[in-house]
Amino acid sequence: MDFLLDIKTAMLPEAIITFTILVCTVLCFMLKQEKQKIIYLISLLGLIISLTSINLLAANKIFTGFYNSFTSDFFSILMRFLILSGTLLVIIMTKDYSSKFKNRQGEFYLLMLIAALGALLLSGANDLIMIFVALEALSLSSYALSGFLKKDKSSNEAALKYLIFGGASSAIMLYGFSFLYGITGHTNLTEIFTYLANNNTDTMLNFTFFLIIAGFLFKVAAFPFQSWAPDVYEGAPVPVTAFLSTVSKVAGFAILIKFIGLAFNNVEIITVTLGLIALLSITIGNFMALNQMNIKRLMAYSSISQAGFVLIGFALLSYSGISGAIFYLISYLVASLGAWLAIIIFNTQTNKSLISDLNGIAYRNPYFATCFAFCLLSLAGIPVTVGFMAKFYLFHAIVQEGPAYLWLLILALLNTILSLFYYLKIIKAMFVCKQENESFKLNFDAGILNTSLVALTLVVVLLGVLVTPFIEIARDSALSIKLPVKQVGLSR
Amino acid sequence: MEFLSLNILIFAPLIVAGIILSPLFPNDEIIVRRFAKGFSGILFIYSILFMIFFKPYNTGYQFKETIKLFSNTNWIEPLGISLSFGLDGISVMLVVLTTFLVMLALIASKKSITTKHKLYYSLILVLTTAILGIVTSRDLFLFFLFWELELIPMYFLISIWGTGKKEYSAMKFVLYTFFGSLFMLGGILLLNYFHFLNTGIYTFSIEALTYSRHYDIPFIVKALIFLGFFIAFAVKLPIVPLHTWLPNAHVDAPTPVSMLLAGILLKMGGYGLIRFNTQMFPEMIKIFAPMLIVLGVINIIYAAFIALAQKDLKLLIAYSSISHMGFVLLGLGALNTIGITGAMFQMLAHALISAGLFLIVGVIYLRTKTRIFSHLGGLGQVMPKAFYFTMLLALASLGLPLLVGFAAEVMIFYGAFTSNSLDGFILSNQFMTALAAISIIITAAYLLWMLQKIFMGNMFEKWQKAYDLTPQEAIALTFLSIPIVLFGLYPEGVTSLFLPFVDNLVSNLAL
Amino acid sequence: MEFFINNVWIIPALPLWSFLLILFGRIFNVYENKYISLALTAGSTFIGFISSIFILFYCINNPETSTQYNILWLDTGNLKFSIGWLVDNLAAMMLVVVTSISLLIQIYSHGYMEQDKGYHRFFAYLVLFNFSMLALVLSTNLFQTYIFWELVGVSSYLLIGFWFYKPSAAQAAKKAFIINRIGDCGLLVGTLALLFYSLNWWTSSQNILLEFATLGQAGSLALANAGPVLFGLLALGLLFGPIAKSAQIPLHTWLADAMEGPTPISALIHAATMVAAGVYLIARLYPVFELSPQIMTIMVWVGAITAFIAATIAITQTDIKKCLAYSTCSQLGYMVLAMGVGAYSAGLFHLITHAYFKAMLFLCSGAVIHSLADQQNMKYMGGLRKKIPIVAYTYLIGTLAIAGLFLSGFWSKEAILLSLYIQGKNLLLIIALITAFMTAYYMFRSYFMVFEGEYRGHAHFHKPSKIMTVPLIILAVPSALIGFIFSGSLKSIGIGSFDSFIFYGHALHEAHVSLFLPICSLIIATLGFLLAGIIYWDKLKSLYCNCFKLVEKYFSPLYKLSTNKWYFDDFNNLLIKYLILPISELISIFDKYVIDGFINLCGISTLYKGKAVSLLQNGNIQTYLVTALLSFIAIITVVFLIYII
Amino acid sequence: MELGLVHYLILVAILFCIGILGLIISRNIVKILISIEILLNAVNINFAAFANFGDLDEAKGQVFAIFIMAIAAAEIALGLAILIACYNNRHSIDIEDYTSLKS
Amino acid sequence: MEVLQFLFFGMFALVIVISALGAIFCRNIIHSIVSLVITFLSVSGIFILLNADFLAISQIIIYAVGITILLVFSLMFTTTKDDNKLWLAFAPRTILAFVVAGTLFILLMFNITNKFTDFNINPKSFITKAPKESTIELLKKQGTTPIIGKQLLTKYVLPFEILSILLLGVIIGAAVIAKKDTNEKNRASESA
Repeated sequence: MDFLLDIKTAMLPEAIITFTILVCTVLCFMLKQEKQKIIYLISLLGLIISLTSINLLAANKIFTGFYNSFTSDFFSILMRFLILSGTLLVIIMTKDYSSKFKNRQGEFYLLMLIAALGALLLSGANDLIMIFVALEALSLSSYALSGFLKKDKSSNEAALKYLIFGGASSAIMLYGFSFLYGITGHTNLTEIFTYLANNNTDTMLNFTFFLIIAGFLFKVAAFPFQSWAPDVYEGAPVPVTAFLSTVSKVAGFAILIKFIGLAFNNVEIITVTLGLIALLSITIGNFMALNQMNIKRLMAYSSISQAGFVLIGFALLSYSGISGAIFYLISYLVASLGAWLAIIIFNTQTNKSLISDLNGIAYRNPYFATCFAFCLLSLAGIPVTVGFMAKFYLFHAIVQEGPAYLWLLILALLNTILSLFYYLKIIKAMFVCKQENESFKLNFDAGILNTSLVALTLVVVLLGVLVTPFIEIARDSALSIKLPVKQVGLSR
Repeated sequence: MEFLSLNILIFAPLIVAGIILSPLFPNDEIIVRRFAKGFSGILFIYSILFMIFFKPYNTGYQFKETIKLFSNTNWIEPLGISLSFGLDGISVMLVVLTTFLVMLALIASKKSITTKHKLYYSLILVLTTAILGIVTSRDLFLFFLFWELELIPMYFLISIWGTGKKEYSAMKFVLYTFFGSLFMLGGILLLNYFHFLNTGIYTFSIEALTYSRHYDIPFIVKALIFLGFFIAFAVKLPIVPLHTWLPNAHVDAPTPVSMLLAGILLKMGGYGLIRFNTQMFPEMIKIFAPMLIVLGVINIIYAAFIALAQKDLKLLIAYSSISHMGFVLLGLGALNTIGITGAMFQMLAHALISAGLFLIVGVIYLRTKTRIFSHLGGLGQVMPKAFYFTMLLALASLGLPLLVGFAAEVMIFYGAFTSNSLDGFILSNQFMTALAAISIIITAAYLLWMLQKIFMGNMFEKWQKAYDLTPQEAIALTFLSIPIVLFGLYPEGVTSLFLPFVDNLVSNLAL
Repeated sequence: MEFFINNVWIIPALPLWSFLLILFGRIFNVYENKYISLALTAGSTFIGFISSIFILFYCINNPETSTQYNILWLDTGNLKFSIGWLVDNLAAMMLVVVTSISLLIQIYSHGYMEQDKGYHRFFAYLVLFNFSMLALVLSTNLFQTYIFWELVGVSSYLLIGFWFYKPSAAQAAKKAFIINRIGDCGLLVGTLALLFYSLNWWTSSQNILLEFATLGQAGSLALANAGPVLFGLLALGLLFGPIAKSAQIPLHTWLADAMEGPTPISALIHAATMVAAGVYLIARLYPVFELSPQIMTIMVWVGAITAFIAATIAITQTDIKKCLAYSTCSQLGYMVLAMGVGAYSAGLFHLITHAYFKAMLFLCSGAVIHSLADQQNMKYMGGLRKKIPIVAYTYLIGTLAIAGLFLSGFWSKEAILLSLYIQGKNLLLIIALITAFMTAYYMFRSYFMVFEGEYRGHAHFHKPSKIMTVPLIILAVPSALIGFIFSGSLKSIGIGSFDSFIFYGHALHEAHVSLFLPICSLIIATLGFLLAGIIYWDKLKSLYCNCFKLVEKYFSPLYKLSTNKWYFDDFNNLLIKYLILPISELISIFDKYVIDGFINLCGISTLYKGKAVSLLQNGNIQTYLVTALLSFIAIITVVFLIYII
Repeated sequence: MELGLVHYLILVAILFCIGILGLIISRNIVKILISIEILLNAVNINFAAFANFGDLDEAKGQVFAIFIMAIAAAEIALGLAILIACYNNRHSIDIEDYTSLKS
Repeated sequence: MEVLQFLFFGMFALVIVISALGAIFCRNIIHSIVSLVITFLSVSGIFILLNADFLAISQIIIYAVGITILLVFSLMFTTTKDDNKLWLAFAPRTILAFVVAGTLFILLMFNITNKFTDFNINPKSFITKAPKESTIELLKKQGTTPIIGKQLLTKYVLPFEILSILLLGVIIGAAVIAKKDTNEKNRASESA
């Protein structure tokens, strides 16, 4: 009966979130339409409590709960912190947007919480079944969320596409899991690794590795499985898109990292393939974004290319590579949340999402424009922002692999130019082009949304300047993953 | 002496830019402009103090400053990046030059900037910080950071206040420089990695990486790093194949911005070539010196010929500045004291002259709203002061003795002719310098043709009411012509600043 | 006396000082009065003249003096550039000539430019020219000469283009400067080569870089290092400077156009001083030229051809100033011929005498033009002897001098012909004599057309003011007598001959004086005078009608040839129009479309690639699935093919 | 002929490929959902086979199969709900009509 | 005994493959659902062969019955006029689909048989461990239910609990999306 102990040491946030879910369900059915606001407050409260409860967890020791199906090491704590803060911000985003879901606001927050729970569990899951269930919890609730505006044609279509594509890729992943189970006979990851460590394996293991990776590449919207992302991001309601592009991507990367150790006997294959996949996803993301006119679609393509950059970090299979990827993930999360926040502020008030609608907005709302510009510059990797530091740290990690991977570095560098082009396109629209109706002005008073945007921009800039603590965090989390991977890089 | 801290010099413009942008600063145009001009004046005087207290004869950095975090560790400890600044032989001159030209640009931007004043002046000040940062940073990463930081203000300055197809040229400028700087990033990272391989510590400090020649980097990698740096600076100091951004950027930028662009930004390329390619890789520069000289001569002749055929005044001056920067390359390729001193002196000379010429172009454009030669003619009768100043600038630009252009050209010619950096090469130094000497004829041709076309000859009746120089422009132009004449008469004043630096540079080239 | 030698820097410093005074005076318009500018310029030149007279006497008294004083201007490692002033016989003589002529011309130009509103500007440029010319004369090393060489070129540019609102003046100024610039480029490359091949001479010994004193040893070292062919090229480069400056044959076209400037300027710069600077530089660089015989022959032939061609062109000129300009060009040809053939002192002697009488001739033509309200075409003049007798008679003295009839021109030209005769260069002697004949012809032709016969013009005539005629008279004295005084015939009274004062190497021994050469040159000169008289003098009109048509018929091709100035100008324009401008046009098109085009191409191609790739995103979920699975399986098969099998 | 693990694996492979085929070819959305179900069934058989031949003591494969069944059911339910919502808006269940979102 | 088992397996495999193909390639949707039901039933047969009896029963309950009813219900809601149009998509992607399916199959066979080398019936790359005697008696007596029960509540208790929350979410989501709105008036405003 040591479950309570397990919860206390490893899974406190998940427990709190489950409790809030239950409370919300009850309230959903009791309260009528206009009093649904309370659910918004409760979910906020739940998230904040779980956020604070994270630092109760011990960061330096590794705890496993529920028969080793969930581990809480420093890495999973960091990931859970990112997921919870991401969901918190997404829910704050939906404050004004929720007027669109007439009498179903409560359900929206509920599904969001369930998705968040799925993501939390995914970041710590250590068992194949646990991974599958958590992944499906996250996916199914996000299918439902993306189809939430049932009267809106594009939302329906987005949900349909997301479901079909998600179903197919999770089937492929399951097929991979079955073969992995077949080869090792265990479903627990630690047992699998010990089994693989002392038995030689053959091509079957590599094939299973690819099958499994397929599922996660879908989740992270990287090269082969990325074509769903633009349509779903455009069709789904904006807060859901923000959720998909940030939190579910972080969860996807969190679990992808665990499977990297799978084919440790021939590391060469993994580095080359993952590097290839990463580069292709960057290039395709950039090329498609070049002459894109819709902001949401453009942000979708940019998130595909950013995912490619994080994948490069993982492809290097070295501690410095993984810490570079984690740091890049943090910077991506912060910057894209800021960008989505800005888009949602603009969208709720003007209900338009074309770049040309943003023309000349900098001269009516200078603060909004500067915050949005800073977030975009961070995504592009221009100095002073965290994006620049992240890109520099990542390229630094690539070079650590010796001149053999110079091709990876050069191609990644060239792609940053393409990405700069389309990010500058938005900034140009805001600052340089003339505005049609001079009178139009966003109300950018001190609402919760606007303050959080300003806060995020400050974080983007501050992280860009005071970088050392965050690099330390990325390094410790990389070390705590205990991957059977080359020890080079983090010698200090 | 201790009140002279580089941190104030570099970050003061950034803070003032913030103050100007902040909402509580009055939005009235005149107050903003006066405040900005006043500040730039103070900054200029402050940088003059640095020059005065600078002791040219002890080598290495002076006024060393390292900003430590509160926990007394370097800026980014894990990667070995430190926020450290310092003044060296060459950076003193460039710092003073930057603050001087920024002051002049602000003085001259009264008429040509009509909208969004607060944003304009703060962007200029951010640009100043970026340039000062480039010149004084002692850390490769910091250098790269300021190098990239300088793109954004320039982008906005050209695209918001420019004329013609300004977005296109602004975007072209940013993407071009970004393309170049990426190669430099590759070089920096490789350099850091090999330093780590040999000494086990990560560091980006320029001194450590320069004076640690004891470890061996394989030749190919060293060549790659050298070329990486070279391409970034080749884009900035426009070397011919990579120069096509300059004409567009100049034609479409507003006058003060193109003054700054021509005056300081082109010098960053020259500064980089000296600081990184010559100081950090002495044995590589000896191998690549022939390439430098050949490219320099191509630059000079190619751009001079194009300038002859230009229909637009600003394009003519843009191509003439490409040709003059070719001299810097020639001087550098000579790899002897006189050559490199000549190259640095040419950077100073060209900065002053091209800033003046662009100011004149601005003056003419303001009156006549056109820069095409066929529409202009006989302005000398209506604008005598402008005519005399342009005459002085044109003569200085074509290398009239006792003006600053001549001293630079003489040093470069004597240096390039007597150097032996091209010994193993079929084309001898002497032939290449003779080829470059032909350019003084072509330069004289297109500059005097420009003077004759615009100011002399009979006047178009529509330019009847063109008013002469306004006080601002007159002050700016006199401020420019004083150093042009002064340093022309007495070049020793400036060369004594960076001669010792060049001496030990050439001495460690030899070993 | 030593006072003047030691601080000879006053002579160039004063004009510089007055230039600055006029400049700042006018910028802050401290004064309006014209006389102050005149006083400043004339004063500084007068003091210069007095001190140069003292220096000349000092040099005559104790020969072999060459005091030198240098300051370090620019120290760059092993090459140290310095500026200073050198006083020796040649410099002293040139100082006197330059200061005296410029003093008189400044007084004259006060009268000439009285009404012009750019008066102060004119005098500022004048005094700037004075400064640069005097400094050029006093310079100790080749580097300093190059500096003031270009400064002189610039001041001539400023003065030619003084009336810049006239398009032709602007064009002429630009042409003059660019052609001078070509010469400077040659000079620069020559100096660089000389320095390079004798580098260890300069860096090892402690003497000043490229100083004239030790140029001989350096030249011989350079010859040893570079070998005769390269040394010849080097010397040719050095020769390019004088060829451009003294308007020798390939680069002479600018001198005729330079007449666009005000006449005192043509007198001062394009007759007496600046064009003589070329010959002065040859004199200074003589030790280098002497080392390579080929260069001497080139110099001789350039001089001879210039003299001949310029004379033929001058014959058919109708514009009085252009005629005088081409006569200067031909006389300069004479001087270069003399220097080339080794007659160092004869050439310089001709330079002195020519400076005086040519300056006077130009001033007379200035007076004539001024009085006929800027009418320059001789066809519309005539019969002015009665109206302005002083100008007429001074003009006559000038013509006699230049033609070589008894006055100073005869003695200096005689010296040149003598040296030609001694060296036995007969072909050159014949050319020189033919040129002498043509000189006499066109000078008297211009005299008769302007001053004899009846007045053909219709402009209202007004007498030139007193201030313009006085300098003419003063100038008439030296232009008449200098030749005789220095020809050595007055040795008994203590005034030694010119070549005893200025010589190269060793003092020339007394050459045997045979009367044959002076007599035949006198005969040739009178023949020229008679021919001109027959054609243009109304007294001998009777013979005029038939032989003119005779000339017309037989020599028409020659006539046409000389009026279009041997098609040099057209050749230059063709060269520019069909060679240099098309090249630059081609390169600028290449630059705009090929290099820039390539960059734009990359930009556009990436945009189209973007469009092509985004076509894949056609909205149908099943296409997405197929593409996803296909690429996934493709990656797996590729990886398996490479790694597993 | 002996009945071994490989026969089941081959059966599962065939069924899986049929599922993939159906997923891409069919125009009726219901058929697409059906083919997803076929895929998941194939995986179930695979798990059961490994459980039977591998570790019958703990039969972890069968536990996994049960979880898969549950979630498959949930997924098809959600799929049909979305299908009905789509039908309400566009009155068609042909996948070709749902291509309005494209770049 | 083995022959009988093999015969049964052969029969079930054949039925599964044919009915699966039928489910996909039938023109009429009702026919494809019926063939789908047959597939589900034969899959449960396979489970029995693999002595996974609990699985077989749950398969029948969940798939054969539950999902089929769901499908039929959804068909009732979405009655479309022209049925035959919706047969197969005659577009380039069908050929590609066959290519993908074929290569996937070959890849699978390549890997299962470890580069076409090990063709015996129990490929070595997968573990084959005979069960202990006690499990065999247990199986004979009570079947696999106790084993699965024990596993579910000890080793996999966390996924089990989370599964409940997942199903809760799906129920709410499906209800929200599928339910038609009661009041017609705000439909127009909502779809704006």
